[in-house]
Amino acid sequence: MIPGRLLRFLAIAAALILLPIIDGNPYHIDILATAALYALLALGLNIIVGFAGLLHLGYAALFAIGAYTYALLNLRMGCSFWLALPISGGMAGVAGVLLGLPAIRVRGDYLAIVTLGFGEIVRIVFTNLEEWTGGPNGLMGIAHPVFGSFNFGVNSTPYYGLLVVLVAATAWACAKLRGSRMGLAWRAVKEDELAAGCLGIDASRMKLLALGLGGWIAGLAGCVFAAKQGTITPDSFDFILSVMILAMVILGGIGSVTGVIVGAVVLSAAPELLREFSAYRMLLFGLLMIVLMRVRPQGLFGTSVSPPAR
Amino acid sequence: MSGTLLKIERLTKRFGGVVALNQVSFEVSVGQIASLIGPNGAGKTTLFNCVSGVLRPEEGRMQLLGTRCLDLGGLASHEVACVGIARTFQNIRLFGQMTVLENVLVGTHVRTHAGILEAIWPWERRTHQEDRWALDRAMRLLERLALGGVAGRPAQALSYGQQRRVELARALASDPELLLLDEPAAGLAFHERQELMDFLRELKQEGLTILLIEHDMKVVMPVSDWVVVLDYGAKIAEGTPKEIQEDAKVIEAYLGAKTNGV
Amino acid sequence: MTPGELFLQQILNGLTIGAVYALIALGYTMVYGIIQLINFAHGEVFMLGSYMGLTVFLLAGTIGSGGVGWLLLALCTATVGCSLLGLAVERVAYRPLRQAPKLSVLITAIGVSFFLQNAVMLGYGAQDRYVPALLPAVRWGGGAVTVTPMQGVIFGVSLLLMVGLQGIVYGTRLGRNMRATAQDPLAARLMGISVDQVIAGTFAIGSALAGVGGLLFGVYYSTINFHDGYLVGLKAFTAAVMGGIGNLPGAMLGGLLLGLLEGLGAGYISSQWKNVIAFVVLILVLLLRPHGLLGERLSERA
Amino acid sequence: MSSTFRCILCALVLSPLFAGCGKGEPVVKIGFVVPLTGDQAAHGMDMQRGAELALEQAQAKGPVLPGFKLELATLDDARNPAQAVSAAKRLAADGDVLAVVGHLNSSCTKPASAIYHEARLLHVNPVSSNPQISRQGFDTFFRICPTDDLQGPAGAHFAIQRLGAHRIFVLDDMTTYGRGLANEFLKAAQSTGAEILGHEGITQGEKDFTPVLTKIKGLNPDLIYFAGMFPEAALLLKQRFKLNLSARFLGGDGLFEPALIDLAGPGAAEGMYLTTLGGDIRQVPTAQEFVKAFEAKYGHLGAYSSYAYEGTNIALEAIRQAGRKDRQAVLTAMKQMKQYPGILGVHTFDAKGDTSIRTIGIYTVHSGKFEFVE
Repeated sequence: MIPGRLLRFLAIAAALILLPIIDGNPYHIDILATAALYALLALGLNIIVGFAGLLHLGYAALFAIGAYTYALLNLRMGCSFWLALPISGGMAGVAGVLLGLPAIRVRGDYLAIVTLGFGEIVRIVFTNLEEWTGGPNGLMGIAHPVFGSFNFGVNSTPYYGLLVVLVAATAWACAKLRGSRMGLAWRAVKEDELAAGCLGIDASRMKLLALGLGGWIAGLAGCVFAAKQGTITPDSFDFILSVMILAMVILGGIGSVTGVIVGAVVLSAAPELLREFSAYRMLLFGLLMIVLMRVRPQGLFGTSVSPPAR
Repeated sequence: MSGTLLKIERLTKRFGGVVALNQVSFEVSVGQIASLIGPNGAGKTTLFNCVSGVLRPEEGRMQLLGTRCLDLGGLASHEVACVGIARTFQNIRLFGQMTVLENVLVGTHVRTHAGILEAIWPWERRTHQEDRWALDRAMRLLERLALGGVAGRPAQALSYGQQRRVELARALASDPELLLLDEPAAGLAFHERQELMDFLRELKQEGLTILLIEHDMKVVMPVSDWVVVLDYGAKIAEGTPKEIQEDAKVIEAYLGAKTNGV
Repeated sequence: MTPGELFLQQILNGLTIGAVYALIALGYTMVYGIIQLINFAHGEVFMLGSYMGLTVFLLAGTIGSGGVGWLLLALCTATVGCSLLGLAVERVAYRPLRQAPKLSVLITAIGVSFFLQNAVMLGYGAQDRYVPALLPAVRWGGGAVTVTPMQGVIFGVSLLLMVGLQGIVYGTRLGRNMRATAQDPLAARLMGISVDQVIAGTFAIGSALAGVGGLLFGVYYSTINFHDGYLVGLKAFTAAVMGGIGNLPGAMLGGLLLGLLEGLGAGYISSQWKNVIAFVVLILVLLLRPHGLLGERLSERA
Repeated sequence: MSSTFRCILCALVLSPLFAGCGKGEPVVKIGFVVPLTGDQAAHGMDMQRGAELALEQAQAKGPVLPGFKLELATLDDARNPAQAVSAAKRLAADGDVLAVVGHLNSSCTKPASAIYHEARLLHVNPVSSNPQISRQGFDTFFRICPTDDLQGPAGAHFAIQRLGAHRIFVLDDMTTYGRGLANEFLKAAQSTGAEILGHEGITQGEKDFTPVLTKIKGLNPDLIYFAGMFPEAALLLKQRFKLNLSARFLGGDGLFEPALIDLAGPGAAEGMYLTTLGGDIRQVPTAQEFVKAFEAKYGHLGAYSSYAYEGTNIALEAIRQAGRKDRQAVLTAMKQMKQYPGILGVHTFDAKGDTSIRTIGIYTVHSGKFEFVE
């Protein structure tokens, strides 16, 4: 870690920890908790889109699988949150790989539509399998996590703390991964799959690895979301959510770990900030995206990369 | 250290009706520089694509003898690279947006093993050693090819000659047994060609076997130990550089039919 | 109602919605063919087509018997209006990002989609708006199988437009330039083709088609909502990819096929699983033919 | 832009978030959460007008809580459960909020009710009719509309006894409300011996239902029951008419919207029936001046405006009786309030918080207008 970045990393971490203490307003903390949740999702999607270069338009499905895994484990078998966390991550990771098998056989935008298809299929399956998933009514009464004697309850502060820890750990792992041998292999596959193949990199395996890892992180986020909400319904995991997480990754700066986190915070806080404009909220939100892409096409923290000469 | 390293038997490849390779057979001995020459469209690059697993031939066998006898037929391109065959491309395929050093480091992928967990929490001692080895090997190769100064720059920002050398360094980074070079001298200035020939001789000294595709006879003839000539997908001649230069069929294929007496 | 008639009725149902999907899919495919952009805002252009038609009908006040006349006027308004909208969107949002990485333009498209959707919500109000039924609600075809005049109009107009589009693309100078730019923009520019003009033209034509699709959709289903663009846009994009993104006949085939799939899926299996069936078939098609039904295989060679 | 500059930029973007709102003169707020964007925005806005009218009239009669300015804190949940939870937490966090009137869709009311319960905040729900919500055992939850476990059976009895239907096909719009109501109707209809030909869901926002209606035509039922909202219902009616499907049509309270008739097109809605929560607001004597006042101010009377008006008044009454700015006091005042003579009738709330008004109205469409049947 180059000291400069280490300093910045510590500064951000300190600020994030202090916030809930200096400003106890639960509403603000809830926004921060939601922002941290989106940051976690953005980090996961960043591995798939940023590292491996796979345009995934169905990420909400993996998030949903994590959430429903915990909900079902908890409601059917009374499994505790802490045990369910890795299981949800695992399930979503496996689903990411299984959904990926057919997807990696197609290229570019076709992959986008296949993943989009999966996003819709998973959501509709959760809506229709009523006896298991409670159908459109979703699942209710999901237990809040209990840490020793402390029950997380409805207040957002403990979730915020948990999410900050998860985001910090994931960000650190992603930063390490990006510079590692696997990170280089992913970027090679992203740039020229054939050349990477001739250098001994099994492109399909690398892609599946990225999908599995991205799925794992979505699963963790899903598990925390289900615990925080207490009630999950299929329509909160729709295509719009997948697109929003993608927008956070791209807006933050594709491939850049800090950029993706900032992108998530900005895009999840913006609707709340614009809440005063109520009816005009989404209108300004759309405008914000257009302007930001116009000002910084490569994203806030993206490296300004000139397009390869054709 | 003699004997054949690469054995090609009756290799045939068709694209629809076009026969790109027609029953081609030849051998490359260990520690030798063999060249593959022939007019454009003779099937040279197609042969490279078959050997490196990018294309699957309809017929024929390709065997890598050397340390272990292996049939290359069914292998995918990444498996071919793992058994020690590295290649460069006719039109350069570098990872443009990655730095020169990163490009060469990707070459060492085959020789290192660190997975996802290792990358995040490198607890195995072997990983540290391998990382140091890879970085050291990459830097040495860059120095050898006079690319030390541009290690940190994105590959796409380099001159044509430099990019050729980066691709060469990247292929060598995987410490291969057999190196397939697809027109390495194309587009190089005169002095760069001399440096390339010297470098190839150095590699040969170090025991590396090279299979070369090249048009420039001034590069092929002085460097090669053995030359194979392809025309319209078929092998029309094979032999030492001297024999090939006098072979009637080769001249005819290159310069067209000898008109009477001219 | 004998099973045979039931099947025929389902086919008709499928083809009606399929024709609308095809019209919009053409817009997706043309834009993708030219600048490789998945134009998320295209669904909203379709929706605006139906709202432009609504505006014409509102101005017309009580629709007398001259229903057909108003329909023609609405068709022209939607065509011109949407093509202008397409030009404006391309000029403001996409042209400055011509050199930007592909994914950034995708986000801009999403931004435009949010913008247009909410602009219409604020302009026309959030609740569903009623589009007067222009043609008499008579039902052709005796017995069980029924076809309404509006379905006839949809088939006719969409067929006409598809043939017309083929004519433009393969018959006119602009069409030739479009195909050239799609193949290789750099080479096209070297040949003196103003690529910006061609791209603008593509957006204009694609948006006009979507506008007509939107109008027909609005009149046929008689209730329009600012949110319609999202779902139909998603389906039309699926159809465009199924047929082979970038390939015009592919878009038409994909649209009709997806309409049939939904019609038969909902009719014979269950409407809850309708969308799942459509997407499962799409994924199977892409597995067998990775470039869509009519997409050409770009062979990857070293 | 150096990266530190970018950090400052992002901090600026977030800073308004933490600027606490200025503490002007003492304020008491009633939280009001409905969908103001998304496809349910129309209902949301009608309800907002009802609540604002109630507030206006209450203030005209003098301060509800002496020394405090009364405000309506309106928030949008856009029919999205996650946003509903976020809005609920915002209100729970705002000390000035003493009661909440809200959420239209059951999928939003359910998670939000847990948060209001945690915050000991009085939660008056105008119109989410899913029965499960009041079974969560929250003492802060009060609902002024009959629940689906009443509306479903009432519709079933009406269909079978009065209309003599015995071959029924059930459709719903796969939402928490629609599926819940459809299941209740199904249970009741099966227990009274009617034959259920099938139960399917349609996707909200879809327009083309001809395939499923054609399938239904093949089964030739004598009644179709639809639990959902009026946009989809209008389309079902229109396409049913086009396929000249003879079966009668019965719907839930989501259809009770004048726009249904013209959206379905001329004649398509003729002869259809629907159940409503409570009677016809226009016929209810105690609601006359509300209807007049509402239509004078806003013109078109929405389906749920009266419920929002009633809900807001109940919350105001609880605050007035509590007499001081304290949530627990407002809660106890609400529990002691045995009866509340509202415009919908006299409400007495049972242990679970549901109203005693259980009348389910039946309407039909006759020559283009809603007509009250019983």
